[in-house]
Amino acid sequence: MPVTVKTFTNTHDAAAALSSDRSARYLGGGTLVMRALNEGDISISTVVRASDHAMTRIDASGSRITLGAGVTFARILAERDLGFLHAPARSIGGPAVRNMGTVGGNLFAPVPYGDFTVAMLALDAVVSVQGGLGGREISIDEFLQTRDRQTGVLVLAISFARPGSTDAFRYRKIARIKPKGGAVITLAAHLPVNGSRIVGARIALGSMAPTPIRARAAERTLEGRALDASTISAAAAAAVEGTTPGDNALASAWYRREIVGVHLRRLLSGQE
Amino acid sequence: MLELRKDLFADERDDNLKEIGKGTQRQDMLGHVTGTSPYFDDHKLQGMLHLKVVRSAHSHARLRRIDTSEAERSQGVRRVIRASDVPRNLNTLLSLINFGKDDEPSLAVDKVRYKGEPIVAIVADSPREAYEAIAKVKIDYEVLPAVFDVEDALKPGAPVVNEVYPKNTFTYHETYDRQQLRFGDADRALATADHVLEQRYQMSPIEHAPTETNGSIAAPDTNGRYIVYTSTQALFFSVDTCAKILDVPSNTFHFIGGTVGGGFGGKVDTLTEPLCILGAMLTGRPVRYVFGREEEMQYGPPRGAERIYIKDGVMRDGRVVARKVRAYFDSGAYTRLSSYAAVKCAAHLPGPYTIPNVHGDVYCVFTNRTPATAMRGFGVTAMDFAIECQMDKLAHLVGMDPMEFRILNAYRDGDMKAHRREAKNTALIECVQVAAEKAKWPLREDFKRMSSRKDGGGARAAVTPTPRETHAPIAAATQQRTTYDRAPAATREPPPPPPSSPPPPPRPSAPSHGATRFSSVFGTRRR
Amino acid sequence: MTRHRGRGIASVNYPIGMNLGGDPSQALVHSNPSGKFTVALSSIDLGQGMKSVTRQICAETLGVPVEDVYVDTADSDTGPHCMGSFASRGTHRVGNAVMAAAREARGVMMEAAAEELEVNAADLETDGRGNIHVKGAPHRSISTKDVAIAAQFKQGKTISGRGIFLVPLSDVDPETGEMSPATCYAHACLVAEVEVDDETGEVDMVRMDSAYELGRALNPRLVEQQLVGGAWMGVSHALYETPEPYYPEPVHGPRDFVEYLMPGPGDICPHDIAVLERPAPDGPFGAKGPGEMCANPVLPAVANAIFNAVGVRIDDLPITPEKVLRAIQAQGGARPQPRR
Amino acid sequence: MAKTALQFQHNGRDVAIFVDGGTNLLVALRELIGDMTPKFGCGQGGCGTCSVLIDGELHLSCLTLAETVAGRSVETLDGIKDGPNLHPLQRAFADNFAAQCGYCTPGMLMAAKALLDRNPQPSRAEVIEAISGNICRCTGYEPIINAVLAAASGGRARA
Repeated sequence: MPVTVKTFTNTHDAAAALSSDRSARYLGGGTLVMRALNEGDISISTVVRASDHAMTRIDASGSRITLGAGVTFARILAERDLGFLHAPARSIGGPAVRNMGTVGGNLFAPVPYGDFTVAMLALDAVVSVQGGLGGREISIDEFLQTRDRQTGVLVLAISFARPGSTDAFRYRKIARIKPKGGAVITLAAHLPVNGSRIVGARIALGSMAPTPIRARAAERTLEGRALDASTISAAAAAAVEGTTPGDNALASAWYRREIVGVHLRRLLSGQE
Repeated sequence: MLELRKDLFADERDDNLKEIGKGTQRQDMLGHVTGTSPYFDDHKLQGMLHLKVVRSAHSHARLRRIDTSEAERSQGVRRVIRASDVPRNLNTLLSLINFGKDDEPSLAVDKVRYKGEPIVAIVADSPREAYEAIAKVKIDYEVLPAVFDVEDALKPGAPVVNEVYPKNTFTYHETYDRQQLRFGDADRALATADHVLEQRYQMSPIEHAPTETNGSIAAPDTNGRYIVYTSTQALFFSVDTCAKILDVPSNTFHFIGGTVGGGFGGKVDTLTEPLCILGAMLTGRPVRYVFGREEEMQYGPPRGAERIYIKDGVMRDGRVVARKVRAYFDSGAYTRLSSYAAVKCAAHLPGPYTIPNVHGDVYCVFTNRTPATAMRGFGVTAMDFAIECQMDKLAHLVGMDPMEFRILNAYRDGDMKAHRREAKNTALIECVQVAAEKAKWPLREDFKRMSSRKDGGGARAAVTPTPRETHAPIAAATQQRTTYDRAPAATREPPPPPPSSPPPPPRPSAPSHGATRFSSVFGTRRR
Repeated sequence: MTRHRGRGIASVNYPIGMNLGGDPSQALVHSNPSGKFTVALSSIDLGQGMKSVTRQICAETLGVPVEDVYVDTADSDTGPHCMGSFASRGTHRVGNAVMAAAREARGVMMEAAAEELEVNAADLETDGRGNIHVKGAPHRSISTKDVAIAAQFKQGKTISGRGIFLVPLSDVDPETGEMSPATCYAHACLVAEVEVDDETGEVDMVRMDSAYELGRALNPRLVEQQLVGGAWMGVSHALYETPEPYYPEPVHGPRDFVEYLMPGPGDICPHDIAVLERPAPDGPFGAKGPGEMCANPVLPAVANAIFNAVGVRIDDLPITPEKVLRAIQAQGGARPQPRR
Repeated sequence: MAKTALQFQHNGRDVAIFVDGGTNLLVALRELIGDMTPKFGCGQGGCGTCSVLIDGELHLSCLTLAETVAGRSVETLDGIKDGPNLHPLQRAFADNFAAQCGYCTPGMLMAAKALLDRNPQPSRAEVIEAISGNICRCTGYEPIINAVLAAASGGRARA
């Protein structure tokens, strides 16, 4: 059966087309769906597109930021107001992939891809989705836990609060190949500070489980503490707790567990 | 940055040349920068069909039943090619130079021996339709125990990977499970060495990863011939391999290639051409068969892994007096070119050093993985890794500078090499000296003054008495020394074998099928 | 202090051409009526520069400018037999075949010129700029173009040549391994400097210094291409590459260029190269072949540099951060060796 | 099989083709337009040999659904020459011997052009970043980096 391409002007119709056809996939930047087609994935026979401008809108003027699911990494890099997201955006692919790949698609990218989503998880993002029956907002934690069941929905946008200071959000992708390489692990930390104490720390890890996960034990060691050497050591020591990394072509589970604390310590202490 | 050291060996060169030695622009550069260099895939022919193969899901399995009926009815399918459609469905690459037995089918017959082995080929109007048909081929496998480790494969009771070689090793000289090298008495020298160091080294498989994947386009041409655009690294190798497998005269084919997007050894195996031409023969249409990237990485042949054990004897003054090497080439499920690499590896021992006692056993072992093939430095890269790591450890052991340690042991003009030919035209010492200079690595004056052209030969030209092994046949092969080689210096008579030894097995009178004989006449292949 | 630097060396040799010989290559050289030459080969240019190096060999041998020669490769109808592009055999084997063919063509060209100039061919020489003149009398000269016209239309001669090069086959003694594997050997020594992170096992290349002996650098720019690119591949083999990351367990094989690791443009380091030329007696103008051996010294040099940096020996390739880290942990921390 | 009509600008010229559903831009350019300069290297977005500029932006043609370029401008290596004259990047690649097998060269040149079009004086680090999505198996990248830097500084031969 040849592939059918369906282009809709509004997201409702696109979402309806997606949810009514198991062989339909939404085409964002093409890095996942076109690759699958090129490689002979015959489970896809319908490609759904939406030309709704809302899908590519960036709202970065206020304290709450919304990125349309079709926003590319190159556009984030071009947005001065989104400086804190430049590191995660730049860590995706090479320039061509950044001109194509989207924030929404990244939510679905399996290990060793999907680094931007690690940043989103640390920022406690909310994912707006449109199903066959209607729209809803779900937390990124929940979205990732149920990701396998989300292929029939259309992601519209992702939103999150702007970090209080440039220091409050940190991101690092550990790759073997420079400057463009797949992640061995990815780390993102959001460390809101009240006075000199961290309140509401979120640490997200990529490649430490089948989907990006929170390092909750490490978060607890930071909570209510100043970011000093002993706090950082405690967080580093707790980084591996609760993780379930796997072996893959880039590194083994053992190696990931060994280094996650080292890199979290370096990230928190600002070391190269 | 590159510097030409014209001051060295100037007396051996005529530098009064006009074109040689100039950094002339590449003939193909303009084509490359304008994107007009013609690679095989840049030929689009009217009505071209696309070929894809069904690959084995298992590393080792018996094929109980292959049902292609639904695939044949699938939309856009022009032809399903099964093993029985391949005229001569058993080949080994080096049969063209009379080396080894036919051991590999183009499409698996009753058994698959590695994951990804081609079983059925689909020729369809579009790649998509070929993929859809692939999903409709039903294969009933009986999964068999598989072996992946070269040393496990040699243990008694190991699964037999390839029935052509039931001991899981290539057969050398119709008798041997390995290629030997024997020079001097390594065991005796090890017994009297000041230090003995035994180590294990493991070379990984390596994927060639050319930016252009393997592929070809074949089309019926005028007057009953077939034109074939190909990425092959060896045009007549491919022509003759296809002529053999498809059982037609070689001049049935007009092969065009010559501009290839990287090879590194990975495009010698003629993997796509036979099925591609067969597809064109069976459909009467142009057919294109190009590897996808995952196919190239996982089922295209890699440089094979090698496991190497080295046991060295070294004296306190830094002289290496014995080197004993056991090496296993992981050939994967079929021979391809690993048998040849093992001989090349044996010839390379003990590296560029004059060591009076050398003992080598090099095995070509079959395992249930993608067949290995040639790659840049074939047969040598892994051994160099092992030898040079070992040399560093030996230098450390005797407390010598590693550069000076290598200069001390380096071969020089006139020395006898372990494969019993005189070393000539050597330049290892000078390379070490110049590298030291470039890296500002201090060498002592006497080491700076040493030369490849001085102090070689003499006692270093002799073959140390080499004991015969009781199990081995004693008749020596006829030696064909080339015009470049002189006979080795006179040697003392080796000691006779111990009287209690059993009589040696008879040796075949002349090398024939499976013997290490490289026919120089390519194209007049033996059937 | 978590990062340690170290230097390591390796020296190697490499046999040129197919082991044991018996690998012929042929070439045909012919001139068109205006004195422009075509070399017909079935040899493959994989990027190593086959077309370019044989073009220079042909021009030098004919005594004509390189622009007057064009090399056509890999057509089985027009190109004579060649074993293929592997085993570092291109420059040496095909180069020799082209040289033989060009020598024969030159012989005819000089005879034709002699007839036109009414002198003995032995008294003529080429100037490398497209002219043939009497030795010691440059004014008694004729262009190769005019010679070609005369040969074709007046004298009825073909300015062409056939060449084959064959290193005879050598047998192998099954017991002792006595054999003649190759007629000449290239040589190299390389010093690698690395930096090792003792908390993560990561290894960064700092620099390389090397000396390669190649017989003759027929075209130094092409040699540089091979040596720079080849050393990069050596680093790649040493630290990154494998299609079977858990060898011999056949699991988690890479499927794309993200999973198959090769150093990126941000992972490369300065490489200072010296080229030595000790001509091979049977090489074309003494040339051997740099194509394969250029990567080989890098692998052990890097391994030895890592030992120098942190005191661990990794004998399994590739030397991944995991292997380095495990070894450092097993010996209870980094043990930097004396700096050198 | 249903085909979709598609019009776009190819190297400054209007072209119209019919594509099958799911056809990628690389196949459209090579098989339907006949422009062989973009190459197939992986179909996965990992090698960059198929790189083209779409409305001046670097894209991977193998991951681009052909229909999405309707009405847009697509530039390939075939379009970067100025008549018979090489683009300064092409000259610099040649002068720096920045190609061996030549297969990655079209993609490398497009990636380099995308950089220089918006940043005529890039640093070495910016050049490295710009070509990081393109795999070269032959050169070790050094001559390619040097070529892009040379083109940026006026097409002079390598320093």
